[in-house]
Amino acid sequence: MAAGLEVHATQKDEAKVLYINGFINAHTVQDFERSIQSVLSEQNYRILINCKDLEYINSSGLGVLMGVIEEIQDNNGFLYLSDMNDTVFNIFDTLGFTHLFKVFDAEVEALDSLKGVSDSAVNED
Amino acid sequence: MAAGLEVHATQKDEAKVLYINGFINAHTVQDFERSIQSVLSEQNYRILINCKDLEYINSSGLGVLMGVIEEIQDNNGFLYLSDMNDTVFNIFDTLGFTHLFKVFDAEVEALDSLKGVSDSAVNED
Amino acid sequence: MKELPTGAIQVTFPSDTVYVHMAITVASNAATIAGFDKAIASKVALATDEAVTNVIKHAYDGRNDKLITLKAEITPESLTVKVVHTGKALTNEDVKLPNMEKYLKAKKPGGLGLYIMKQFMDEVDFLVGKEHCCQMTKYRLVDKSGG
Amino acid sequence: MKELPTGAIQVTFPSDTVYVHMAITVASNAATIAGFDKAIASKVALATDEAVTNVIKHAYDGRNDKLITLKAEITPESLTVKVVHTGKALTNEDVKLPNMEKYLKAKKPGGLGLYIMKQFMDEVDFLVGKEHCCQMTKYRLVDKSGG
Ligand SMILES: Nc1ncnc2c1ncn2[C@@H]1O[C@H](COP(=O)(O)OP(=O)(O)O)[C@@H](O)[C@H]1O
Ligand SMILES: Nc1ncnc2c1ncn2[C@@H]1O[C@H](COP(=O)(O)OP(=O)(O)O)[C@@H](O)[C@H]1O
Repeated sequence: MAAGLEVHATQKDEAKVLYINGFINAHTVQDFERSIQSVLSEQNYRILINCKDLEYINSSGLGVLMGVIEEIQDNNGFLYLSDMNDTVFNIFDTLGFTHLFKVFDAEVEALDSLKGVSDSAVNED
Repeated sequence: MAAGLEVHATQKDEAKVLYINGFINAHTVQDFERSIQSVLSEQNYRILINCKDLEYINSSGLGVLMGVIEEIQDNNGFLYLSDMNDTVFNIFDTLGFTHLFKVFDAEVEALDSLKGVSDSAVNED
Repeated sequence: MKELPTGAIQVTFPSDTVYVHMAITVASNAATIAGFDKAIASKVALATDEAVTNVIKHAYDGRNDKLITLKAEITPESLTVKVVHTGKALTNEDVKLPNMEKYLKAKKPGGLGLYIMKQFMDEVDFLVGKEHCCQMTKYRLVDKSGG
Repeated sequence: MKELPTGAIQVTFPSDTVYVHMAITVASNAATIAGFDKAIASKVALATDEAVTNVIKHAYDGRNDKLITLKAEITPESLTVKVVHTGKALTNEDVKLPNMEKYLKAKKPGGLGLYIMKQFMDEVDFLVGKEHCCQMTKYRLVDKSGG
């Protein structure tokens, strides 16, 4: 319906990887929030969001990330992002969200960075 | 400027391959026509249009193809097309242009079809 | 199931081909909002392109300083796209469609716009009045059995 | 060099979030027509998204049966996007922008819309009148030396 949103979750190595497909705006943000909350409700706090097919995100989508980062960090988890297109990276960068969330060029780099790394070492900087 | 159009031409094996990038509509069709005419003016009548990055074509674009096919056939040439997206293929198919122009899934198939084939055998059916 | 939205969008722009791409993205967005899939949305977009381009070329004789209004109306039954202008009127009686078999043999460019509109939409009507209008409708597949 | 086009587009749609994507594609198309590159066109689109979403959420309190008009005006100097509505007015004095350093430490969601609009456009103004308007301008890089 309209510019829609689809989210698929898969366990990969140490992380729950969320694949986001479509547009996150005021119309679709509830679907995005529900997907993240359902991951958290299963006590998964090690999350990588692959943005390869995320075409667009507005401030309501950033609000969702802001709203869960504390719970994730309190549980020694992490929220990584990867594979952003230029439009999506630009808004993250402009707002300084790249200091709050680790952003990787590619999913494999994010997963590699987890290998052989203890829980305590994967906190945000 | 608006939804634009870019055309690049390269000689490959037996064919002049045109790579079309963008949108062909009433606003950009002159650029498309100029590109084809400049190939024909060099007596190149063996043409493959790779539509990989052609996002859209309307009836004015089809009109350009209609306008040159006779000159090409009169010179024992061909006008092949390849790598169409669904939207572009759909209009070709609906209008019956697939009977007038050979459409290949991929550029390599179009080029393969030319290998070891004599001039007289590559006429349209 | 989500309820299908109803509503209307209206966009006004100068009669210049530089705006045609903008106009067809509005039409295609309206089709998506109305619940049509990507394939049908591109057909609506193409029919809209041909209708708007005809108004610029024929109704306004290529003048780029006139106005065109595109209306997209979403109802429970259908999406209707109207291309409204104040140029030369076209009537339903004026519409001559090519015989495609002969057309493809003749290999003459042009004359495909009206054919595409009729082919890709369910209904195409030309209305003459204070303003003239090309009105094109695409029907939803309504399942009469369900709520 | 091609002449830069001037002109205005105006689109009216219901105050429902389902139409926001359509509205921002109009804004982004207008930016492209005005000669801005893809990166700037996406900034204009995002600022427009935030302005339209604010009107739906705040000016109209989430009601989806009101009307919003988006105007995009292309001049030789700039592109101006106006989001016009008849809901609650916001004035320039009302606008409080977050201190981003504190904001990122506080980790509270929301409150980024106005900041994004100010960040991504050159000028943002809120006009109060019979209809209210959020007016945002992006300037072209005009080379004063050339024709
Ligand atoms: N909106 C219009 N107003 C006036 N005449 C029109 C309009 N649309 C089409 N026509 C007439 O119908 C003819 C066929 O139109 P069309 O099938 O779109 O092909 P083309 O535009 O390539 O000629 C046009 O050549 C023109 O004479
Ligand atoms: N168009 C508007 N009409 C009335 N109030 C508004 C409008 N836009 C914003 N506001 C007010 O300004 C505040 C900040 O807006 P914004 O930065 O977009 O963040 P958010 O919408 O997430 O709260 C809103 O919470 C609201 O109180």
